[in-house]
Amino acid sequence: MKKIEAIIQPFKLEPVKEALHAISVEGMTVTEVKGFGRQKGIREVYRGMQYQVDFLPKVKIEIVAADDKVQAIVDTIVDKARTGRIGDGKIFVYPVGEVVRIRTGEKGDAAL
Amino acid sequence: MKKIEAIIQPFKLEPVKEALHAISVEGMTVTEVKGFGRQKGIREVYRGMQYQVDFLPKVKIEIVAADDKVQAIVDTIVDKARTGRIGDGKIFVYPVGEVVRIRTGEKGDAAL
Amino acid sequence: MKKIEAIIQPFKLEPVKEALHAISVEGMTVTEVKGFGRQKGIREVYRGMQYQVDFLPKVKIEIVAADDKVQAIVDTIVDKARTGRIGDGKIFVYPVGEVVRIRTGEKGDAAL
Amino acid sequence: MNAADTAFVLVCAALVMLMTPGLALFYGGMVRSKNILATLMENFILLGVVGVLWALWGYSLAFGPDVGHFIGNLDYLGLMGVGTEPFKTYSETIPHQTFMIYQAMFAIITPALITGAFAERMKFSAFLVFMVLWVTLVYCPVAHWVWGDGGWLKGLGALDFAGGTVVHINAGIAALAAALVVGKRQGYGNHATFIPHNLPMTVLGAGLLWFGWFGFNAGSALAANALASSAFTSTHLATCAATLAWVATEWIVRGKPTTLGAASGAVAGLVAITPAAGFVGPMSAILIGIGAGIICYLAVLVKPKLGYDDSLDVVGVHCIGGVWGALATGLFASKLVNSAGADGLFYGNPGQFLIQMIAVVATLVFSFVASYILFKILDATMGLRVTAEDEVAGLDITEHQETGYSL
Amino acid sequence: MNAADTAFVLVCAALVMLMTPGLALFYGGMVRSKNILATLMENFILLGVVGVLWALWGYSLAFGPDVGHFIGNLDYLGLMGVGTEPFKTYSETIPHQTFMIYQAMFAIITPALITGAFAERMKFSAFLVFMVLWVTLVYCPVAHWVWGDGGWLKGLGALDFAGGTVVHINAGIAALAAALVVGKRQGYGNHATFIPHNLPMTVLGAGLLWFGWFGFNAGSALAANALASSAFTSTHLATCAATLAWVATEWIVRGKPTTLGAASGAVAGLVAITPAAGFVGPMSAILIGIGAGIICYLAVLVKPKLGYDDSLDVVGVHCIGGVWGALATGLFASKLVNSAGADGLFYGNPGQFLIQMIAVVATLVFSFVASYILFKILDATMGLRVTAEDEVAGLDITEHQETGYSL
Amino acid sequence: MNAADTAFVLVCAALVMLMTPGLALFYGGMVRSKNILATLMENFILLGVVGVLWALWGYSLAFGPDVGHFIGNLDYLGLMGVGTEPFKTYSETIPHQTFMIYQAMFAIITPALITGAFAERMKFSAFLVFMVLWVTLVYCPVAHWVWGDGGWLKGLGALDFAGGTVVHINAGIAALAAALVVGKRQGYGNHATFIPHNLPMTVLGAGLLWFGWFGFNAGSALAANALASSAFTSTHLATCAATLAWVATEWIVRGKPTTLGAASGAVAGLVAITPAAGFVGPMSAILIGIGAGIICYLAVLVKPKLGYDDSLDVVGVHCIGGVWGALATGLFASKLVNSAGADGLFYGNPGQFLIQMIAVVATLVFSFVASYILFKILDATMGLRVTAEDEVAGLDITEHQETGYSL
Ligand SMILES: Nc1ncnc2c1ncn2[C@@H]1O[C@H](COP(=O)(O)OP(=O)(O)O)[C@@H](O)[C@H]1O
Ligand SMILES: Nc1ncnc2c1ncn2[C@@H]1O[C@H](COP(=O)(O)OP(=O)(O)O)[C@@H](O)[C@H]1O
Ligand SMILES: Nc1ncnc2c1ncn2[C@@H]1O[C@H](COP(=O)(O)OP(=O)(O)O)[C@@H](O)[C@H]1O
Repeated sequence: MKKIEAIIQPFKLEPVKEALHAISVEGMTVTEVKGFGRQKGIREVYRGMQYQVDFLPKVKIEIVAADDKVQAIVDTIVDKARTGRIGDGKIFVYPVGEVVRIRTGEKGDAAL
Repeated sequence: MKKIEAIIQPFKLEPVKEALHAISVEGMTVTEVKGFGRQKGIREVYRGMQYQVDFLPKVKIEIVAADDKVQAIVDTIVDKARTGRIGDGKIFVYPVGEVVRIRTGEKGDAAL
Repeated sequence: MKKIEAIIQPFKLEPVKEALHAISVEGMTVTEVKGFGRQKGIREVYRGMQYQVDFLPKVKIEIVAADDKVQAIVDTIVDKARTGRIGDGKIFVYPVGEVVRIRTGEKGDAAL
Repeated sequence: MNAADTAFVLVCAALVMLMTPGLALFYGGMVRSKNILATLMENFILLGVVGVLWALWGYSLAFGPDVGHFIGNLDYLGLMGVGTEPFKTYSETIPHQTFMIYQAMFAIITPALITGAFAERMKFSAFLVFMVLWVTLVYCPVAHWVWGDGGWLKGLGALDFAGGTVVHINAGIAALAAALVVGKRQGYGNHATFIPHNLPMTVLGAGLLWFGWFGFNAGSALAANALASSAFTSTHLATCAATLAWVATEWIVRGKPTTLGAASGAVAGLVAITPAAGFVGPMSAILIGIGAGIICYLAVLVKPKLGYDDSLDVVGVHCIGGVWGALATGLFASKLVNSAGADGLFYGNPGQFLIQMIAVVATLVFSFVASYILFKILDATMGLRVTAEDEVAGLDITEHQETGYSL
Repeated sequence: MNAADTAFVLVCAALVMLMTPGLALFYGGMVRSKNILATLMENFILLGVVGVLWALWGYSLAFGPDVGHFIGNLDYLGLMGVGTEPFKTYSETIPHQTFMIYQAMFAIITPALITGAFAERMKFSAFLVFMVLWVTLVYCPVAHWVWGDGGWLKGLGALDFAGGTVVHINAGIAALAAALVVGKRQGYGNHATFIPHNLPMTVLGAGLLWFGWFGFNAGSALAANALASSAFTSTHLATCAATLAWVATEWIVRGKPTTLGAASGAVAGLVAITPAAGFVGPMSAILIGIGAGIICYLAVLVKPKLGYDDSLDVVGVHCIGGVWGALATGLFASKLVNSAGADGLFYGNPGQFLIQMIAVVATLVFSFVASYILFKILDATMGLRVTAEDEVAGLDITEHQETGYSL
Repeated sequence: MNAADTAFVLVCAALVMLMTPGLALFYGGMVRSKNILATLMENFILLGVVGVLWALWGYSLAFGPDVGHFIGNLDYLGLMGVGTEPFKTYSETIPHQTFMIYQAMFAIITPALITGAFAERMKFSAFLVFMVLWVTLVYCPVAHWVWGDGGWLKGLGALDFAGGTVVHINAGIAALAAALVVGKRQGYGNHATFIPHNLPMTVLGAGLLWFGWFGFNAGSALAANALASSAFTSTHLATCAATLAWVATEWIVRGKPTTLGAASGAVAGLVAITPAAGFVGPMSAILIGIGAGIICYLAVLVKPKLGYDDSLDVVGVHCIGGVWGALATGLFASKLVNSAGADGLFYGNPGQFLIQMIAVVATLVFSFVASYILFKILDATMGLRVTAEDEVAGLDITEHQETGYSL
């Protein structure tokens, strides 16, 4: 099992979710995060004082999936989240040791 | 060392925290997240327009613990977070490479 | 590649970010989290009713970096985030399987 | 008829109308965010419900020609005959309609006060039925007793300038009945935290209440005269003093002065001065305010020990504050301030204090019993509470299919 | 001159002024948080823009000596000659300046209403130019037709107590032109969710609107008399009834009573009673309110099928509500309520209904055509919309370099 | 006595009272969320503190019989003798009590203005002590000088219709003393971002201030007459113009028109027109407003270079805006507008400009020196600032044990 963690543009969440649903990803967890990267930040001005806001709103999607589904999920996200402009985000894949479904106590792939 | 990551119902945070405290888990980090899973979403209506909100509020608990404590922690969470209804959430266990306590610079189990 | 995850005091975010930038860390993702640890919580009082708020606001920084940069990053964070008081937070290091840059599809270290 | 008085009472009616949205915010800030809309809704919808009800039959029951000193008759059903000529019994200088609509605003805010007691768990449908019944069967009679021509408490000489008994004790004790019948919120007194979700909203609400309350109290003179001015002054000073007194008391007792305490103290002061506003001088008003701040804070402090869950302290602030105000009127009232009023105990007339006590007890008993019975009947028939699951999910989504914030 | 009338109209002017911030909040709560400041700004800046424009030339165009029954002349340019003496044509008892500044507040809120139609995508610069032109070329003429001495609709005998045609139909139909020319928001009707970001803000806005509207309607009597009192009463009762009617209808149609529905119903009721307020009795007001609640809810429900994106339902609430109110005035008006008015169809005068229809159609046609042309010209010249990227990022940051919340 | 005037001034007093919660929101929206309650609290508690202080001794010091042209005596201690009869010196048509309570609202908002200067770092206890001393030792004397019968600036012929010197310069320059003595917030001018946490709250605050300010300025006529009407009109137009001017200036200088700029411009306009409202015509008011928008924006822009941390720009908006307004009164005042006033420089009377300068300088010097000394003494004795740790954690939790939001 692997965890796929994607940092994407907030307005891409909906299409990504739909596309993942279409390839029967049935669970994911989403977090609002702020990203710092190559994309330059925003300048805000309050009463003439300028502040550089380096952290931009992003959305983090986390999906734990069986090894054989990882590639399809990564491809789908890349496909749907891409605008081609700096700031599109990244996908990270991590090893997972164990999964438990709280409701039933099931473990491993069955718990996904 | 392992990281235990549990996605649970928000109103279960308090009992889970108490129970973990009781088995002397002394640190954890909590994030408000939104979950998508088998549990069906919420329908909201604004001036007659219906919107399906697929992401439901969940809470993510992260605990990094020594290997020998992992099982007890997982069991405690399952025990306290379960309602038996869809949407109870999941527990994921990940490998951890290193831990550092910022205050002291301590490393490894001593830093937990 | 490794993921460095640091839980720090919110007001330390800015100096940590600057320092990391100085050692050319060019990407990171930040999440507002709540921490529970040795640091004692806050007591709040509403109309005479006392509530113990055990979870304190913290900031989580996540940086995926090539193996050879990990040590420098950890050291920098420890250096900048330390106040020496309980509650300074922790750094966790995790293995990473793969990285993809969504914009270009690049993988591995090139994607960072 | 007098244009100045008409202008004044109309503007005051608008001010009192604003108190209901103000109260909605005051209460709304104190609940958890999953119940914010339900809380606002319970207050806002009462504008509609009681506004219409008042025009159809409520006004007639409260201010129509007396039936047995207990209630008005149905002469004014559908506002028949409520026209532009002054209703001389109540005021010689403003149109009857002006008086009627001004009173409508009182009939709206009173039941709204009760909503604080059962916040975060009441079924919306049961709430609506309860309120229609309560205004008809409890508010209208009590308003008639105290203010209606021929009402028995008025006949007795009870003083209630702007609604200490009719509004605050009445709503406050009904709130106790509500808390007892509806029961505690899940987790109350047992680990769960009920931290207000938006205190700036509560402070804004308190500000609007304070502002609107000038219409409530000064407007009750029904004329733009020295009495209105004096009621205005008393209202302001009592509120100032109560704000300070509540904050000072909690600073001593708990170690910190709180913003919620300041807002609550202000409301407590406004409540307590309501019955007295047109009968007492400014220094008496300050004393009444100090009393209100201290007494209501202590009442709120004691609540957990009494075991009921009056979510937003309607009993502690409105019932106790109202009782204090009504009795204090019997202490501090002075004919020097208002020759049409009476002297209180401190001005040599212990009888007035007694009369005030009778008015207080009568209102407490009648309103509590009637409200309790109403709640019990509704509980047995349609059920008062949402399901436990809905309570956990929050009323906004389960009762109204909406979410308060998407920030 | 009469001090009471002056006091009343000045206070009412302040109340009407407050409606614009109230509207800003009402609208602001319904947009997504990335556009909250842009939405507030569009309303707030109109206070400045139209306030100054009104003093320089707007007032003169609307209320200056008549030119061809269509518009006022430039006699009052820069408020020349608008002094402390009463302008007898409009009121004998208040200073001319009082009348002028009271009217200024109407000229401010009317264009503000339109902003709801193009929320979340309009360029700020184009918005400013449009508003200057629209108030000058559309609002001022229509105000003159209906209220100005010599205006052709006034001459015809059209009744519009406080602005059903001038304000609501006028703004509401301009909103339709806006929605058609500006086009839909990205993703509208296609997966994207436009969930209101802060409904408590909307409820607060509705509360302030309701409060301020007493100044709008009762103040339109221009005196603190029985007529003001009657307009005040009608306003309140229609609003109460509309609140209930909207909520009841959606409860039946969609299964849940919503808070946004209650707030929307209140505004619909306020809109519908505006032209009628000083001409109808309280029971008629309740019926007008019930009609408003039901009709406007259905109008809003039907919008998605018509295919335009009127973001905050200005057409459904203000245009449709205004049309209903203007026609209902032709049904329910009664000389028993206001002898200076006229009888409506239900009081034996079908002619009045016809006149109301003419006023409605004239306003609809003129305002739609003129607004449509204005929008088209601006679209072709300076462009109405922000870029697609800016729309995604939100107008707060791209148009104003600010962020609404950092909680 | 006149009922219309009484009605008007009472309603205006309510409006001015609302300005303090309005200011609380205006300021509150600009601080960081960890200090929102502390900011609201500092304003709200002043209602209580100054309200009571005013009744006990403040009113007497300001408006009691003159002592050496400098201060009132103690005849009205505890409001002794402040009854229902008019205080002929100030107004022949309203009860003395009405005048007193109207003035109370001014005494409350003035110190509240100062709180913007030391926001986010001041100790609550020190704040309270400072305010009691400041109102007693600075506000009351200056009010007496300018408005009190026998006051030396009044004797000199200085014009200050509604408080340009007494309220705005006075508070604004005390704010400078505060910023200098209290010192900068941690991180100020050094990477840290002080992004306003809730600008919609600030816009709402500005809306309420604008609304309440009609009571402040028009009410200062103390009668519902042509003068009130003219002050009302000037107030509105100057504010409209200042809103535009500020936004236009920043659009040119910085490239974007901001919502905070619109709200700030409105307040700057309100400040500047305050001393002039009853003395100038509408076109002069527009010019004063334009000046205010430009000057105050530039003053705010320059602040960082001057090195002090006046957190919410009290100096830039209230001191500079007040100075501009007071001097502009000496330029634009005209006896044609108010025969009881004087002509200004542009109407052929350069002497008036001089007198205005004297009043400005006297207030600046006295208030700065006195405030500076008070702050220094308190700093040395009880300490003005919270600890560095508490400042980082935020005042809400450390000073008041509360949290603003749990959304
Ligand atoms: N090394 C990294 N570790 C963690 N998060 C990263 C890293 N690099 C980028 N990110 C996240 O990805 C987002 C997009 O990165 P950015 O460099 O702006 O664009 P792109 O990836 O398209 O070049 C950032 O805002 C940040 O949240
Ligand atoms: N594969 C997954 N990866 C990440 N998070 C998941 C995954 N599956 C479920 N979750 C999280 O667990 C929550 C509960 O899952 P759900 O399927 O609704 O209920 P249950 O686990 O009880 O069957 C989801 O809301 C989501 O946050
Ligand atoms: N075992 C753990 N797993 C996850 N997070 C932890 C763990 N221990 C501590 N933390 C995080 O680190 C923060 C600081 O820990 P704390 O014990 O208060 O201080 P310190 O690390 O300085 O002793 C906590 O608030 C929590 O967010």
